[in-house]
Amino acid sequence: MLIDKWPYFATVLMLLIGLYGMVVKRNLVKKLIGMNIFQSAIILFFIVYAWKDKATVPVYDAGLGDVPAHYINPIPHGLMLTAIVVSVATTGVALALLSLIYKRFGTLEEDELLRELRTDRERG
Amino acid sequence: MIHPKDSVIVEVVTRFMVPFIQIFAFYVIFHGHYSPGGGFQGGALLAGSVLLQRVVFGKEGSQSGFASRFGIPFGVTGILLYAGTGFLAQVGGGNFLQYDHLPFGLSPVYLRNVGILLVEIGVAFAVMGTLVSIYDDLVGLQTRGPDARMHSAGPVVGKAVHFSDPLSEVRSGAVRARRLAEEKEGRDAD
Amino acid sequence: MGGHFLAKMAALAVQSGAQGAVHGAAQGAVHGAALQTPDASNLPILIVLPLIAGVILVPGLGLLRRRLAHATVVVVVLALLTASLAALRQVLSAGSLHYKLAGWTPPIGIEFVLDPLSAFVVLVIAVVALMVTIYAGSSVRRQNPEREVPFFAMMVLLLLGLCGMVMTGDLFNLYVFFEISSLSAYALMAIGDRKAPVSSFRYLLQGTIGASFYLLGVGYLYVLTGSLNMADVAQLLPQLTSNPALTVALVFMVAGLSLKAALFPMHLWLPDAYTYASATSTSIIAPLMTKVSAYVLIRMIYFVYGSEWALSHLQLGAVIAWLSMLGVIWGSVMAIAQRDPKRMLAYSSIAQVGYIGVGIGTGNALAMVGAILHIMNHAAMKSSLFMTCGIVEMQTGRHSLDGWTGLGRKMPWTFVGFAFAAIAMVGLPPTNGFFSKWYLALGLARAHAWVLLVLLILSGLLTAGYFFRVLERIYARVPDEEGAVGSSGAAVTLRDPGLTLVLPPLALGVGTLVLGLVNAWFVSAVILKALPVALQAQGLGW
Amino acid sequence: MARYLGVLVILCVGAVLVYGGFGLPAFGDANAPAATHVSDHYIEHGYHDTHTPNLVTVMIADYRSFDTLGETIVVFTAGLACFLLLRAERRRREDGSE
Amino acid sequence: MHELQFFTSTRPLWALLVSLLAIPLILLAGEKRRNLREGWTLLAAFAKAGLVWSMLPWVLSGRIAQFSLWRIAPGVELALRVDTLGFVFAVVASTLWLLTSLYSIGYVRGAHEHKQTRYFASFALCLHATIGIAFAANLLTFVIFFEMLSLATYPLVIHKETPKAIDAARKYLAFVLPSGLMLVLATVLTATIHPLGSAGFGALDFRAGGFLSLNDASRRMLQLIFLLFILGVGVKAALMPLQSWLPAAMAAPTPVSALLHAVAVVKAGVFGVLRIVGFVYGPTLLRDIGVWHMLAWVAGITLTVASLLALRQDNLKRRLAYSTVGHLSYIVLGAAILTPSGMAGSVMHLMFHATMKITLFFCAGAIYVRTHKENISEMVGIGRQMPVTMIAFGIASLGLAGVPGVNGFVSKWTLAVGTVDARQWWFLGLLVLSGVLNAAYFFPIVHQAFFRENAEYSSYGEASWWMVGPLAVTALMSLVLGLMPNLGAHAVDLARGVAAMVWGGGS
Repeated sequence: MLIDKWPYFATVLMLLIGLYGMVVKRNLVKKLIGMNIFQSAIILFFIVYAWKDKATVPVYDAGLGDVPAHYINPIPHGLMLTAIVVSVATTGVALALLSLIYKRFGTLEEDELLRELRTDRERG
Repeated sequence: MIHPKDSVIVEVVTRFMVPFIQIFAFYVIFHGHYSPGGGFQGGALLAGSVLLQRVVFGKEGSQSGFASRFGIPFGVTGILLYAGTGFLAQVGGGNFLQYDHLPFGLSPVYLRNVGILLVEIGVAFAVMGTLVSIYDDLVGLQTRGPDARMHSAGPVVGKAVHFSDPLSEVRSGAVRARRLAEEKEGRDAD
Repeated sequence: MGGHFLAKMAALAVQSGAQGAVHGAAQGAVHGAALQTPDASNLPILIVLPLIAGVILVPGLGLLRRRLAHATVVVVVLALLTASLAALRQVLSAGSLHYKLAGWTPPIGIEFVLDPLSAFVVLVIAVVALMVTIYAGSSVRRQNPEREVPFFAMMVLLLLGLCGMVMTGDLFNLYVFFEISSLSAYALMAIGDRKAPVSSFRYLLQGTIGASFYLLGVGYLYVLTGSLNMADVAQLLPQLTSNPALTVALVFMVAGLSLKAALFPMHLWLPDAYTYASATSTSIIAPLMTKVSAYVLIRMIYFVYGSEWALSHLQLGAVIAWLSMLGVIWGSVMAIAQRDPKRMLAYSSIAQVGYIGVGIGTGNALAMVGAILHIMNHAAMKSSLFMTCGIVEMQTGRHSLDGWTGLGRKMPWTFVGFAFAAIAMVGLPPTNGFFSKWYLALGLARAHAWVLLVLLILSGLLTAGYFFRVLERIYARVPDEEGAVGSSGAAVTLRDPGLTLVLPPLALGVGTLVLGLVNAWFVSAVILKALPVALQAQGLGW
Repeated sequence: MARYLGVLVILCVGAVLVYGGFGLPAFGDANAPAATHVSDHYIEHGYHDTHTPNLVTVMIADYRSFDTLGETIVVFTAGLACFLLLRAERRRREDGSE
Repeated sequence: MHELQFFTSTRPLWALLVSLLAIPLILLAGEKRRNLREGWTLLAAFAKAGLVWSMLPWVLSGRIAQFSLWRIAPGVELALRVDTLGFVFAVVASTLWLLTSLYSIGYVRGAHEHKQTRYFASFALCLHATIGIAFAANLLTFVIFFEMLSLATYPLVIHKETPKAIDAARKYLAFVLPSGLMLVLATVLTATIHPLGSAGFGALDFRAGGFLSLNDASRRMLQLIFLLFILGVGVKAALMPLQSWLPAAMAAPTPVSALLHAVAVVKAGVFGVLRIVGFVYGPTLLRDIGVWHMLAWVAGITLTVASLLALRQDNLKRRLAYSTVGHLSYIVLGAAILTPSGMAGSVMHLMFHATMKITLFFCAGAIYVRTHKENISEMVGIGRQMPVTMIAFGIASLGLAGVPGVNGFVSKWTLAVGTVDARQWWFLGLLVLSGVLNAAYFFPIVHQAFFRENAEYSSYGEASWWMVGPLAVTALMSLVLGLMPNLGAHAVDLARGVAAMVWGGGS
């Protein structure tokens, strides 16, 4: 009964890969890439459940009429369009932050940055 | 970025392609009613056409196409179009974004059709302007990259962060001196 | 009379909304239309319209002329305030309002729900926003003038996101607003100290995990119910309570939201972010961001899943309550160890959010009253405290508590609000801090959670541990006379800054006292109505 | 140390997700609630409401248009964020204020 | 005693608010116009005392004024009620505040204290809180003002801002805040087990004879709550082993020690004990759950040990502080043995000890301002130079030792009667013993002051009349009340009234 849900488990795997990148990798860019994979996985999760067997794209066709069984579910596609945009936006902000960080500290290795972060904030 | 006049072929091909990309973008926007597509996709394509110029002719060289200072205003215009449509519907006595109350004197069904078109155009505007402005901001800052000696991060970083070729700047000692000065200033400025 | 007053309110709000939505030719006509039909049923959208208008106007006008940005924000926030006051009034007199966006009835379309709870939280947001806006006018101009316009635009976006989160009745729409507020928060958090971008990036990563977990939960719920409307989902769920997927959805939502709400142990992003961000950003984000996330948590657990299932299932309630209490203790202990005032306040934020978590986890009427009341109370205290920190940094350029010695004499007015807020944090009567703990304690006693009760009471000591230390330093120590070095590098004279900087923290600080004295009104008039039906039936037992 | 903890957390997440998988409907099940409850309404009325064949467009731009407004604002937020973080930074460099 | 009747009046409210209203005026006057500032203080003090005294007839005729401001929490009003016990405390505090403000003017100017504005302001706030405690009609109101008092005293303790003062203040907080939390905890538990008011009484309203009963909760629960209550108020009442903040707090200026650490704060503690014993639990319930001897023994031990410790102090104020600790325990003991005359005795002692102890502190202050001497060993022969001061000192110490003729005797006698009624011979013994100890640590001071020569004092005279006046008045009070205990405030009637209320039920 699990085998008929294989796409779901594919997304789960992808999600875990992304999470691994975010949590374990020490380089901020790699973390960011992980984040993108992670978000894409969730997007795919939605898309997976938009699918109906023996149905076509949700573009109305006079021949098919308005029978729900003939079209796959449009909702997840719409939602994920928004979600994609959101992840794009997030990536944009993240890149802006990264370039700012790189300009100020000359590194994107988390360990070095944390060392910087822990030094006392007092500046006179 | 690639410096102007670096490659004639790239330049010519770009000049040739940009209009087509834009036409296709408009197609995607307006045909969003009938086939996959719509505001975001079209806007992205429009932005793409601009970014292609940015890459090929350099940031300064491509200002004539779409000046950086238009980015945010385009975004604002897009949202204005969208929210304005919604509010117009409200003025027409409906709820926010209730297109069938748009004061255009069409039948509700076509009003919705028009409303969808309007907001899609709004989205396209916003997306195009914003994406371009994001690119400009990122690149704009990158033109004064960090000092080469500070590349403690691995090659991935080098590739990932440098939207432009860092060496092209590290080459000139003047740039480098200015950069060092900025580093210092940057540190005590904040 | 009420209706008339309401009409005026609504008209005002519409007006300011209109300015944004169509400035130009149609404006006159719009005003006409808006003023003729000021309709109470429009109130839910009227809370968000001014902000959308602000999103358009602040950058629009700001790019024309810098100074206009702040003025616009003030107008927008005032409109928001009037709208939310009208909304609260309306809700209390005539009950909840549902606004069908695009005119489609849910679950087909998206709806805005204005019930006592959302009206209350929106009002809190509006008041804090007003105070911070007044404060920001000078502080941004002083700290980073070149960023004035985008900063204020970002502030409006943050408010839009928060209000949208509070108002919307649609799970996915909530996610969208969630991201609006988060993105603007990341950006605002990156302004300030040289290290701010680093902490902000960490915040971004963890915040995205939180939001995505929430989205994942929404996905599960959608797959299980086929609907995205909260009310609809809520009434579809009971058939599915045995389904493992529902449990997973609950777990992911709670995890994601408590990550955004910085509930222990998912607070890791918070201390650095609050410490290095500029005081202005912190004083608007710290009071609102975590609270609104906590509000969403309440929505999900109590209004979508239904508390009796959600809290009893997997002992989730007990888990939340205990972790939050650990957070209270851990946060307070860490706060005691800090030398940097902002960091101290950041840790105390973790502790204070913990109180809300305890209330949510305990889940009887009294505890929930405490939690909801604490959303308001802590918002008032915390933003006052952070604003004071900002003033000190601006006036003296000092980033360490050592620099605060004896400032009470040099800047008397600055620290009045701070003192009040600090006492409220400790939870001494008759400040509002006492009363939110009072209800929490009653709730815990009602639930026979004796250990938590004792811990709750004693946690006040830890708080006192760090706040009285600061107060003593401010008031009872001799100031060091050597010329302080300001952030600009020049020597500064220690004195109170201008009125616009002093007034907001003062008002909020004194507000803690007032809120404490009138808390019973809030509880009986607003919060009791805001509780989910199940808890309302349970009553306070007084 | 921290990274082992991270891996542990990830494994827990994975376990939870797999556990949740048991409760989900089968892939492509045309009778799953997701495929019936609201989406039916969109498919049945979408075209007749708007004369717009592309149901996804109908959904995002009409039924759930407020989401899309939010989406637009999100993009705009990102743009402003970059503006706030980078361009203002550069402007400060140029007029050398502060 | 007539049967009691309730009526609404705003006069308690004004008596409460008058000192609060004075604070902004005091702050506005500021350091520049100090005469105006002290003017406000005195005006407030007069008004307060006047208002409180004006309520005496009501109390004597058994009419109980009450006023409820607004609902502070669901089911609980922020309410004031002038019952006999509250009136006793209020009359003591307000009357002595009047004298103390006169005295402080002389003191702070004589000793050139800094930040006098803050000093007077917090003083007024303290009195506000004290009257609030006295008139609190229910537990929550009581708690609010109790905590407010703790907070308002902090600036006064830390006033000198010397490291010593700062440590003292920290110690003060370290004792008072936890106790406050205990009180809150106890209140929360009480509200939980007794959520609903009964027959015209709110949920937590004080009620003569107590409002808790065995069917509210299990015996163990009630015992626990009682313990928490005693921990809560016991710190201010300086019960051992929680007393050590009091001697430390003597770092404060003398008027503060005089009013707050002999009258307002510490008496607020014992007042709390009386409230809880008589008006929350009630004698019957306490006898049922049988925690009263615990309290009684703590008090008994405290009053003995404190007197012994007092013997070892050379610093005059510290010795007075320990004597205070001892005498507070008299009051607690009187309440704890659960007999009418015991209760009456403690109420009387609450009033009389105040007059005597404040006299002693005034004297200490006068001596300090005049000679900057704080240690007893240095005060040899001082009586020759400051006769009025030392005579007053003598009278007061006689009273505390329980010599007939001074009011201390009356209250102690009643207490003793109470122990006899309760057949508690041990406690009777302890009372007598500590009386002797009192004599042992006071008389040497007086003796060496008068009957031993010392050259170095030839230069000094009396302190300014701002200071000598008040202390003479208080000493005189003690004397007159010793001869005619019922004069003025009808101390005896009031005390018996309280006992009658608690035992006779009544309100």
